[in-house]
Amino acid sequence: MMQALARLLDSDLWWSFKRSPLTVAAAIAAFLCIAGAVFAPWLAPHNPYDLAQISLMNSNLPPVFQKGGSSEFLLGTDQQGRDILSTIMYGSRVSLLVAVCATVMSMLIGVTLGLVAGYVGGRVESFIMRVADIQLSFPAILIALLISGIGRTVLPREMQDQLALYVIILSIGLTGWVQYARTVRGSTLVEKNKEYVQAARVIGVPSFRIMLFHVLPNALGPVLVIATLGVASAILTEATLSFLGVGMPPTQPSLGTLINEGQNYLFSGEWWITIFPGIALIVMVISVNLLGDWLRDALNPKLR
Amino acid sequence: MSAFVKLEHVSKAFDVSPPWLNRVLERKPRVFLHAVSDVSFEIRRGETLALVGESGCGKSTVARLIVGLYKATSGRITIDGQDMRSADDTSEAARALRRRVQMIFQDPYASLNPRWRVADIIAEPIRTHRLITDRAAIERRVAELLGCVKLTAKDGEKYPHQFSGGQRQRISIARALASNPEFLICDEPTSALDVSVQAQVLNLMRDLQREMGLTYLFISHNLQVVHHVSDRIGVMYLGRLVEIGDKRQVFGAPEHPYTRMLLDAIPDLKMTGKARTPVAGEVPNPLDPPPGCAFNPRCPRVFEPCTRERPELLPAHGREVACHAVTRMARAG
Amino acid sequence: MLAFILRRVFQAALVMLAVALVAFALFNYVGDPVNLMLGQDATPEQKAELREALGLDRPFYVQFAVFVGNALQGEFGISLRQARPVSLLIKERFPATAELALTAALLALVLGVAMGVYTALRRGGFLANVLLTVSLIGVSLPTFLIGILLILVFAVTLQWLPSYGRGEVVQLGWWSTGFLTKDGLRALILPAITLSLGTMTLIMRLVRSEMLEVLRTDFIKFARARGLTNRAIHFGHALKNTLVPVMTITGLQLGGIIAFAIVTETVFQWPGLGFLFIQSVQSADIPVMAAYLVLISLVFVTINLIVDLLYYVVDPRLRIERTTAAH
Amino acid sequence: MTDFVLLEVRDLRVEFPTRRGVLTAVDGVSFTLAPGEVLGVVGESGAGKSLTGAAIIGLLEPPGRIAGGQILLGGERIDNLSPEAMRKVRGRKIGAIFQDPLTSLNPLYTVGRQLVETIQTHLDLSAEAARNRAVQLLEEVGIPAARERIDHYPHQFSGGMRQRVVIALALAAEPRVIIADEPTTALDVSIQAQIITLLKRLCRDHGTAVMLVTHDMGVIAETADRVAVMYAGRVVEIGPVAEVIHSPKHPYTIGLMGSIPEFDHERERLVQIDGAMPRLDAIPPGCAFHPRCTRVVERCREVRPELVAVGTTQAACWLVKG
Repeated sequence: MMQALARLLDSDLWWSFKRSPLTVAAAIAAFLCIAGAVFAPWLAPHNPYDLAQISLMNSNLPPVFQKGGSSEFLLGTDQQGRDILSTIMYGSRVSLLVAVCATVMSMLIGVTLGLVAGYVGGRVESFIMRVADIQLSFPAILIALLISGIGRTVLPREMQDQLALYVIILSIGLTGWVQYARTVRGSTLVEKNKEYVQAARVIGVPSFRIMLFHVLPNALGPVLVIATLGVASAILTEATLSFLGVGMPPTQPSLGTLINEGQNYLFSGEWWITIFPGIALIVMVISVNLLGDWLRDALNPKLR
Repeated sequence: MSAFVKLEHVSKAFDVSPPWLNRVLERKPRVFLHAVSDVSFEIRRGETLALVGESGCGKSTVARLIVGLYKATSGRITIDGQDMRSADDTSEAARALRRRVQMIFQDPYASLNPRWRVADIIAEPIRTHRLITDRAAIERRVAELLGCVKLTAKDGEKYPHQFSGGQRQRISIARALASNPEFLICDEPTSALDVSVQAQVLNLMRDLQREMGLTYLFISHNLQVVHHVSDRIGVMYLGRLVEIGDKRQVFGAPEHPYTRMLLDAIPDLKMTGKARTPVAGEVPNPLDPPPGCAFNPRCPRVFEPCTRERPELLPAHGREVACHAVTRMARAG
Repeated sequence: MLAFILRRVFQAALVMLAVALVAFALFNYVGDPVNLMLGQDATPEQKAELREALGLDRPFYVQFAVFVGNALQGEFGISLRQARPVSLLIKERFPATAELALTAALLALVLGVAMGVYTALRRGGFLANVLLTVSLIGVSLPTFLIGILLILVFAVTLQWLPSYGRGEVVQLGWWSTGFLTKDGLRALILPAITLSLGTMTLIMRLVRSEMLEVLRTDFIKFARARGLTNRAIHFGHALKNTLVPVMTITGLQLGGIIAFAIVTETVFQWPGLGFLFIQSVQSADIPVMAAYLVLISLVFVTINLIVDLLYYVVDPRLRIERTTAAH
Repeated sequence: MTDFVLLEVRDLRVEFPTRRGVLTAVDGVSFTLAPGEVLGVVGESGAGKSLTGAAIIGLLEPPGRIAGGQILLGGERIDNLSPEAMRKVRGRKIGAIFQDPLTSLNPLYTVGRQLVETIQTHLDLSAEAARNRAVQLLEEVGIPAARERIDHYPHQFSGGMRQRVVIALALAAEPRVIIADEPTTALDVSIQAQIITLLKRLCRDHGTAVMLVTHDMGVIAETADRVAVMYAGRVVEIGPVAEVIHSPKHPYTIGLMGSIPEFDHERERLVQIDGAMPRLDAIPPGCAFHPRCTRVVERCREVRPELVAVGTTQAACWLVKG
């Protein structure tokens, strides 16, 4: 363990990390966002979904630095008197949950299909890649819209809110696999022809073991990068869907839902209801994107 | 001594046809790349046979056919009397045969999995074939193998990128030796190495052959290296064997015009003032080889039958040659 | 060449057929159209009658054939929500989306490529770093938030530009254009910027990374060694080689613009197809959804086809068969 | 031949700043090149021979940089020229040929376009005159049916033919010096001989001097007039080619010559130099070769030897007495 830590601290990766203040800042921001989201029930000053805690008396309070603001509600309150900071933390929790689950789902599908396509080749490969091409020519958001649209029609109305989380994870997860599949297939094709794989075949190692223990670990670098950037883009997709009213319902709001709800108050001057969740979203996505960018450059041997 | 490895009329063609729709619309036929055509030779136990030729002549394909990375289109490959085709399946006999034949690759940087520790790389054949199951015993065996290639047991803890090219190639050799093989196929094992390091690897290979009685098939484009390591030499051109025989015969008194040209094209290190005679022309497109003898467009001794009829590999002057001019002379003499 | 085009066209047709199948399945099986049209309290007789009238009792493939036949003529039935023919709705809304998407695509393409080239050539320079940082924000900002922020700044606070709608439009036959009035152009500014920003930054980052890759190649090094001017190297040699891989992704991104038009149109209440679509998704207006899907797919497939053909024009390696190469 | 110096490199030093400190890849390299002379620069990978060439034509890849020394062309310094002035030197006064003919040409333009472009960059010729010159150049490098093939794309040429095109491009503006970096390494033996013969003929005809960078002693032996042997960023031996090959002075050169397998006398084992060239971040103190040297003495470990003249050659070794 100590040895592994020592190796990490001595590695090029850690060195390039330390050297880029922007990346360090992004890592800290991402850590704060994630911690705030994951531990929202313990960290948030209020529980905005506990009816006993909210009062209409406190509705539409501006943030603390504006006239009329209260130090109890640092970022103000919404029209129902809920603390914006707390709703943001709870909302991030939903956003993050959806994004991570959808990314993991895309990754599992994509990596498996990519690995199989690259290693097996032939008709299997043509078929998988053809499907990927077609899928790629349709923007993820459209497919996600369609899936959640279908879900909306098929599911009984009373179940829609309950199942919204699963429908949205499914619709984002199903649209994201192509990039993984293409990348993994690409690196599998490269790795497959490398002599260490041929050496394993000469030794007589079975194909699935070669795929799993030789090819896969060497194809995972770019997957890590895509997954990081994928979380960011899944957060965005979810927010967009929720904003369009086909994502998370108001009873279980994500950041996108919050922004959508707050938007109606933008013109009447209560800008904080929509802007603060917006900022939280931006900070979260930018920091994750920055980490992904850094990871890509750090893992790209050509740039060193 | 009887033949340990035997190839009989082995051919390998790759289908490189344009897609179906193009063939239909543009009336193009199916296209096959004949990488290896009708190659037959034998290797005796304990000897080194070298295959030489320029890139694209099919020498590496032969190597891959023998270890089973490719399946031959036609012909038969036997090792110690056992048909290599049985190596397709996962039978016990096939596994046993795989264990006895190992390969050393060209690129020391690509032939070791960068994410594995050296000890795990070397232990892989042992674990795959379940030669030893006891962990401590595997460890001892790996240490012993590392010693064989002049590395230390501690080197096993490191990753491949911590070694130089020559050291990596020695690790490859250790891995190949791990399953106690009898036959090693070496595909350009030193062409990616610097000269001084090449000498280390060649010396090591020779020592190992002496100690373990290994049989080598050595593939290289470097004629000096081939001359140094081999007992017998086969020269390939466009997928075919054009001359094969004892090293002193083939390189000392080459018969096939192509062999002669190759030897003439070697830079003269001793600087005897003899200018090197460049071979005219280039290797023809293998998809569309010239009729008759494939070498005829570049051959200075070309005469009528060469463009018409493919010469057979026939014995002449103590070796086998596929050349109309040579066989005619031999018959006349 | 012919085989290449034929194969592409065939693939495009296959994709369209698949989309039609999805649309058809949506149309016929997702949410029973009879129930949707008649409501919950219709009698079984009424239902059966309508079922027969709609041809729903016929076998699957006949229904599908009829659907495709209708779709080819632009017939997608009646909107459930608005009770008007879908084709009419689409005809009304199409010009708005087309003008918005075209403007945004042009903006994204021209500025994206220009900034990408600039940041690649001036790697590490001040302005290049600024552009890169801004581009990261562009990639990280969701389209709808960009729209909201622009509205907040330019419409609500500064009151320079309208916050919603197309403004004044001029009718040219059935096509309504906003390009010809000052009001229409003003209304176009914010939505076009909103829609193009994400794509623009993506194209910029892509061009930059591809260009950096090309600048590292041997032939660029050899061009430098021959003393060619930077101009010739950057714009003659590097840019053309950069654009080959960039083309595919750019084609896909332009498709993305149409998808994100849904979002932009929602934010700006832009009376286009996307807005129509999102309303139909929210109210499960299946015929409109199906029609939109088919139409948008047609646009995507056409863009991809054009990109593929462009490849053929740009890259001689595709044009000239390798096998004919002599020595 | 040696009384006029065309290219002079004095005490050249090339550095690469990295996270573990500054690496010195070329360290105090000096040599001269006379008009029409072929200087072979030989050494194993990582010896700094290619970087020396890149430094001369001003194409070191960042973060690599010239950290010391001077490069003079016809008596004038070129290492401190502005980028624009240096660009005019490249191609016009110093040409270059790289290892891989497959990647040296832009795949999207015809060979003719690339030639005409290069000619017109340096010479004041009309489009038609430039094209005629391009055809002439292709004929000169032995491309059959040049008038027709000029409009072909690089992928329509074979490897050997492409390297001929590359040579034509390098010679397009009649430079006085050519830096040829492993020009034959990617080619087959038979093609290699053709290219070497061509290069020698062209340089003799045009009076062009060549700095031939290679790891192949054989190529040096038949091509070069003089040879510089490099090890770990330094020249360890330099002199007339026959002298260096037949009676090498430096233990590294001796080992290198002995490790090449030969036809005429069969040996059971080759002479081997144990170990490997040190990495740039771990160059030993004193003589960089001392850990691998069989004749090492105390002083080798501490003090770095400088080049000393022995007859017509110079070697950097404490055992060599001037």
